Amino acid sequence: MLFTIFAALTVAGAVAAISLRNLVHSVLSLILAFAGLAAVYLLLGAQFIGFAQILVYVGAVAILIVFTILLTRNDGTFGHSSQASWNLGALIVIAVFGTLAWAIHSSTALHHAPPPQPEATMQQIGTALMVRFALPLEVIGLLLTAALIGAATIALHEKQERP
Amino acid sequence: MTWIVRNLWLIPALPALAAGLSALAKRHQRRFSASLAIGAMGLSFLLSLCAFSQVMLAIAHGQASRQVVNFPWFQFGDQWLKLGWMLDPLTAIMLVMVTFVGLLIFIYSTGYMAHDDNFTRFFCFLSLFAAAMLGVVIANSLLLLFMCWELVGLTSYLLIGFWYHKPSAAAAAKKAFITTRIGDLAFLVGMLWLFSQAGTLLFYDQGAGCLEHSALTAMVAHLTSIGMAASTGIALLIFAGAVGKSGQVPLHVWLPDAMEGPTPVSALIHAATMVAAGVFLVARVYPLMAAHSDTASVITATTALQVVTWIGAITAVFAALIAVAQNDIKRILAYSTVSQLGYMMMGLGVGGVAVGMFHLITHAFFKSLLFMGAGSVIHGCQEEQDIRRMGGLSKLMPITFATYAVGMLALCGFPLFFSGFWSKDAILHAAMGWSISRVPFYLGSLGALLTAFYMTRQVYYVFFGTSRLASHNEVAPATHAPHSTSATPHESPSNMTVPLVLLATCAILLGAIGTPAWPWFDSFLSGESPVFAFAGFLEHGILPVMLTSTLIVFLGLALGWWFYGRKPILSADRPDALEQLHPGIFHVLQNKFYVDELYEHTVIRWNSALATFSDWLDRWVWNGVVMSVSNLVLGLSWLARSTDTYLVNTSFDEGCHTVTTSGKLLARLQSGRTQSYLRMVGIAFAALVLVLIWSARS
Amino acid sequence: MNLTPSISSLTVVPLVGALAVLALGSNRKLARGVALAFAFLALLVTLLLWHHFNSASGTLQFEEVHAWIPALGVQYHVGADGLSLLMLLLSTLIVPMSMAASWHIQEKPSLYFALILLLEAGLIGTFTALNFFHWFLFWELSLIPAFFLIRLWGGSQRATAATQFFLYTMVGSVTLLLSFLALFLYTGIFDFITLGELARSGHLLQSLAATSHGTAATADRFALLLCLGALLGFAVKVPIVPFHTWLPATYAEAPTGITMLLTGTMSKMGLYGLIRILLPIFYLQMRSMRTPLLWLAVATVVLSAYAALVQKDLKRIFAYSSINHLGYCLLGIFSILKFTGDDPALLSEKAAALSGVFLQMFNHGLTAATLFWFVALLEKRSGGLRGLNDFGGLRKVAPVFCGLMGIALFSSLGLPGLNGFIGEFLIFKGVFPLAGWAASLSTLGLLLTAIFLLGIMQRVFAGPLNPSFAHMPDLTTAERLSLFPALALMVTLGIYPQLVLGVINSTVLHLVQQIR
Amino acid sequence: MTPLSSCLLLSSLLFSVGFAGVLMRRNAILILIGIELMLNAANLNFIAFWRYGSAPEALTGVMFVIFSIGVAAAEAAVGLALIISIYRHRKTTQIDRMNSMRG
Repeated sequence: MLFTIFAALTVAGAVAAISLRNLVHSVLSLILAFAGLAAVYLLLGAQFIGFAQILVYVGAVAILIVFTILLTRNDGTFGHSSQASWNLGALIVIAVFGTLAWAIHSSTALHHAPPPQPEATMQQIGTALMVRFALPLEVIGLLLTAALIGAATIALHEKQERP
Repeated sequence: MTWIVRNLWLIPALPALAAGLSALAKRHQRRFSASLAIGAMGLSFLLSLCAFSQVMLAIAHGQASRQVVNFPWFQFGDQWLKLGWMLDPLTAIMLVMVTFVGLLIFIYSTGYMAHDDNFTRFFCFLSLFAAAMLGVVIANSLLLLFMCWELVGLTSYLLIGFWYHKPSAAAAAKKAFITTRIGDLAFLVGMLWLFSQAGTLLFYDQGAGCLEHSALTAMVAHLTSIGMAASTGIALLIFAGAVGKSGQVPLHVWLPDAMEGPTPVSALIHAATMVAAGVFLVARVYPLMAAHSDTASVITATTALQVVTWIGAITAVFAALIAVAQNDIKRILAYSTVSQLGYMMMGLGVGGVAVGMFHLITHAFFKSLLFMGAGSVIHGCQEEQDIRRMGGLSKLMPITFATYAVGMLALCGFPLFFSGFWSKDAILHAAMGWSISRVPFYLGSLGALLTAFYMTRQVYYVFFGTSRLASHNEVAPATHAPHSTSATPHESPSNMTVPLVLLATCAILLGAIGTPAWPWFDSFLSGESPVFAFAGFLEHGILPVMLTSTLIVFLGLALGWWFYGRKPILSADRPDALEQLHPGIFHVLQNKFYVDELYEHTVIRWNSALATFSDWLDRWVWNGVVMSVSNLVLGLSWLARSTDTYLVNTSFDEGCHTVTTSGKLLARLQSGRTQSYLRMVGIAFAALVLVLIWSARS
Repeated sequence: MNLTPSISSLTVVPLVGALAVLALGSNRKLARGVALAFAFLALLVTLLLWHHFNSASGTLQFEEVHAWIPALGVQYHVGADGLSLLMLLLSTLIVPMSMAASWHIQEKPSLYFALILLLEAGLIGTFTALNFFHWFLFWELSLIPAFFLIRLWGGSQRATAATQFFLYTMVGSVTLLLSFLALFLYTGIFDFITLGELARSGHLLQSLAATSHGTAATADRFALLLCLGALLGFAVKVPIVPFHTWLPATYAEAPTGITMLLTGTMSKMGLYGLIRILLPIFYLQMRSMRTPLLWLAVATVVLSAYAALVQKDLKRIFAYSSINHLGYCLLGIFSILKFTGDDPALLSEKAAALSGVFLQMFNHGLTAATLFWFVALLEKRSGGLRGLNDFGGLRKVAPVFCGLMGIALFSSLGLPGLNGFIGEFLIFKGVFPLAGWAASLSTLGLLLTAIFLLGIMQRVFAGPLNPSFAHMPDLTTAERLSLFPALALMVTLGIYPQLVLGVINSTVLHLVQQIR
Repeated sequence: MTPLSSCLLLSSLLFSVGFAGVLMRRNAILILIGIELMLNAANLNFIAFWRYGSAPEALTGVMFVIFSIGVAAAEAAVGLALIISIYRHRKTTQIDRMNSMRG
């Protein structure tokens, strides 16, 4: 029951995020969707992920998007694609969803009883990160650093090269 | 083995060394080059005397007169090819003759060639020639002999063409080399045959040499497919080499032309030594020539020796006839040389080694004397060689005249006091007793008559009467050197006359070693001690032959006097006395029996026709086949190209067009808009999932 | 210290040299200097090999075997016996000479010298390889630089000449390749030595008969066909009349330095192939064709000499003279095919003929290359003229030139005391008892050689001086010095042939034992 | 309907909504939002399979999601920086004007 409420919340937020005309409203709806998803994670027993979801997406990504919107404010041209391309897009999206839903529906592998709640304590996650996934951790750290520097470099106001 | 035998190689090596050193000399180092050549030759002469005395001593002590030194040269297969040298009476006498005559001619050349630009080169070639000739003499291997023989031919070529700027000299040099090479190739084949028969080319090798008994017996017994003994075939082929080198008929044509060379060269090479090498070769391989089976009941002359005799006899008369009608002083002597070489061959054929060789030695002295005298005359007359334009020189050049007269009388065989008499007499005597036929004797006698006649003619033309040189110069001063108008003929310098005198002395004295009373030469060659006995004159047939030949000589001299000496010859342009007598015959003789023309129209023309044919074959037949094949290929490729152009290319162009069109269509997809790409991804994703599910189902 | 070099290292030297010359770029002086240095290095390595060669043994030495493509029976198998060594020495000797003759080349010098070095690598490989596969690789490798050298630096007709050269040799190569592929299909062997052993033991014919399901007779016929195919490849290269028409045109049109290489070394590839490959493997088939082959050899000797008589271009004369000289080698090779059994006397004649062939190959390479060198020097002075009648009386202005060229001419003529004589004598000595008629007919070639070579001396050196050459310079000191080794070698070999014969003798005996 | 399949259904809905945003909106920022939604849908799948999968104690799904979040954060940062940069040059964030790569 709880799952259905949160799921509906999430989908509603997502739909609002992509369909609203005002970008700031879109971001607010996006935050709603992220929060709903975090709640779903908590329901599924992944507390750490749920909190990470809130911290990263709601706390960082959404704020970043807001900043971007503010920086590109005076664009003035909002709105959807042309009618034809909109129709085509909608058709494709429906097809994709249809196939996915049909696949889930027709799958036989999913019909077994849910196993007991697994343990995913912070300590276990920390141990796994530091022992088994130490190298990917290092790599993702490196990637984040590179992305940080790269983003800063790209977004920096360029100097006039030729006077 | 004595020191001189072990070091016999020094005799040719010294002149070779001198040749090498003077080849490096600069053009102006004339004195160095000449003294080097003469010094080396002098040393060789001394060594030759040593060798000669060594042989004399050995004979006197009754030891073996032949000593050989053999050494390995190179290996092929499982055997070594050996070369070697030897010292025997034949070698010894030839060594002394060659080095002595050579030395005198070298000295003479310093005077004769004094004004030539290429003086050093001349002495280089002369030394090389001497080295090669001495190599021929000492060789104990047919191969070594052949190699030196070819080198002799090379130096002869170089020296005939010494005045290379004259086209006639260059042509004569080439002619000489090639004509002798024809003979040499037969020689080469003979040598190969001998090698395959005897297994060795050493003449003497302690019983295993190719001239020793066992090899000769085998060769006589070995019959070829045409029924001739191998030894005969080999001997004839080797003799062909001698024919080429010694200017025998039919390969004599080069020798008169060779007179284009400087006169000392003619004296040394084309009179005294090289041309005699052919005679020497026959003498050297005489055991092979004379080899006959032991079983033959009647010992007659072998086929090889018969051929030698006939060729010699014919040459003797043939060349003497031509000599009668020549006007060039050197050409007369050249034909005389050919004729005398014929005598030597005949002597070898009918009488054996000693007879032929004796004439070779005496002839070497008096003929080189004559040539050098002729050189002196030419030198004195500003390079004039035509005897009709000489005359009256006996007073102007007394020493030359005196020595020339000695040489001429020796050549004619003037009785008793001149060496030529004795050697020619020995030949005639042997021919008289030849078992096959008397004809060679008659031919020889005729030759002697002609010799006396043409020599008298020449001497009258050159030395008697009045000088016709000046008158000629008045007639056509432009054709001859203008400076000679003021100069009169003069006597030559002492370095030219002294050798003449020495040679003249020898030409007289040498007769003493071969008289029937004291046949030293004969016994020396056969390795015995000579016995002195006047009884030698009384042997069967000797005195009649001597008388006959004396008569013949006097007849010849008298005829000469009759035609040319009775009335002084007044003008160079008047026809010859013989020409007046019978112009037709005279012209045939003057044109050398048209042998050159005959060769020109047969052998040489055939040869060039073959050459043209071969070139034609190359250009049109072989190349034609290739060209037609390639044309066929070209035709096929043209066909293929048409197919390509009209069939393949057209359809290909169509295909290309389609591709371009569809490419344009496809390019529309590539709009550059992200969203359109993503649409594609979406469709593909859906399709992929469907396909996967469907395939999992089925 | 062990200084024995390997054949592989010898092969690598010119390859590295070619790359180095190319890498150094277009500096003419640097390029030719480096190229010459590498050529000398190769010569040095060859001399070391020569020094370490055990002349008492007739078998292969310095052998190296590595698996290469085992599935195809392809090995890297190299080795050298006396013949290979002699040819290596000849090649490494001619290459520096050729470079010296093209010292002043103006167009793309680095490419030119690099191609020469590449050609040398091909030659070295050909003369040492013992496996058909990589032997053929090198055989073709030497063809490509030669083609480009002729095509890019040749005379006015170079395009035709290069194409003719390439096509002719390619056709030969193709039939050769087909023959050996067929042989490989039926035996599975590419190795020359093994194939030779199979042929001697009779297994070759057996396996041909067995695999082709034929009778012994068809196998014989098939083997003859294979033999002919291989023979054609070599016949073009040598060349044998009538497969020779490419040669005069090519020799005349190639730059003279390259003509030296073509005549000095590449023509030896054909003869080498005949001796190394065809004789041991196909001797039975060759023996059955002995008389026609001998006729071809005689025709090669005589017709080429006759053709030389009427040529007017010095290079064409020497080209025909080359054919003539190689004809004597053919005569020697074909004559030893005669069946002799164990008769020691005839075996000895065969050894003589084969020794003569080896010596003649070396001598001809040396002499012909030197003669073309002289033509190059003459061309340099005359501004490209080289007709027989363009000159006259050169002895007056250039006595040293004429004297030294005279030595080379007389060496070519076979004058005793110079190198040409011994080879020809040994060939004739061997051939005469084996095929007397062929030897006797071929002596005509010796006479004709004398006629046209002396004709050159008469027309070019003697006679009145042609006024347009009145100021022709004689040889410079540098030219004299660079010519000196070749001429010295001619005289040395003429007087002391044991220098070469001592090394090849065991090889000759070994080969003769194989072909009884 | 099992919990797993409902999770997957939610995930696919989320994905489709995000995809619709990407395809049907022209604003670059909205497209980025769509992408974030699609990523989240994927993350949800991981968690769901971890929760109902066969070996949850290995924590593989969790770990995957952690790294995925990291990558998504980096991607968002760079993507937004690019949008700002493009905006500076072209004065627009409309994606269909950015077609200079047209074939």
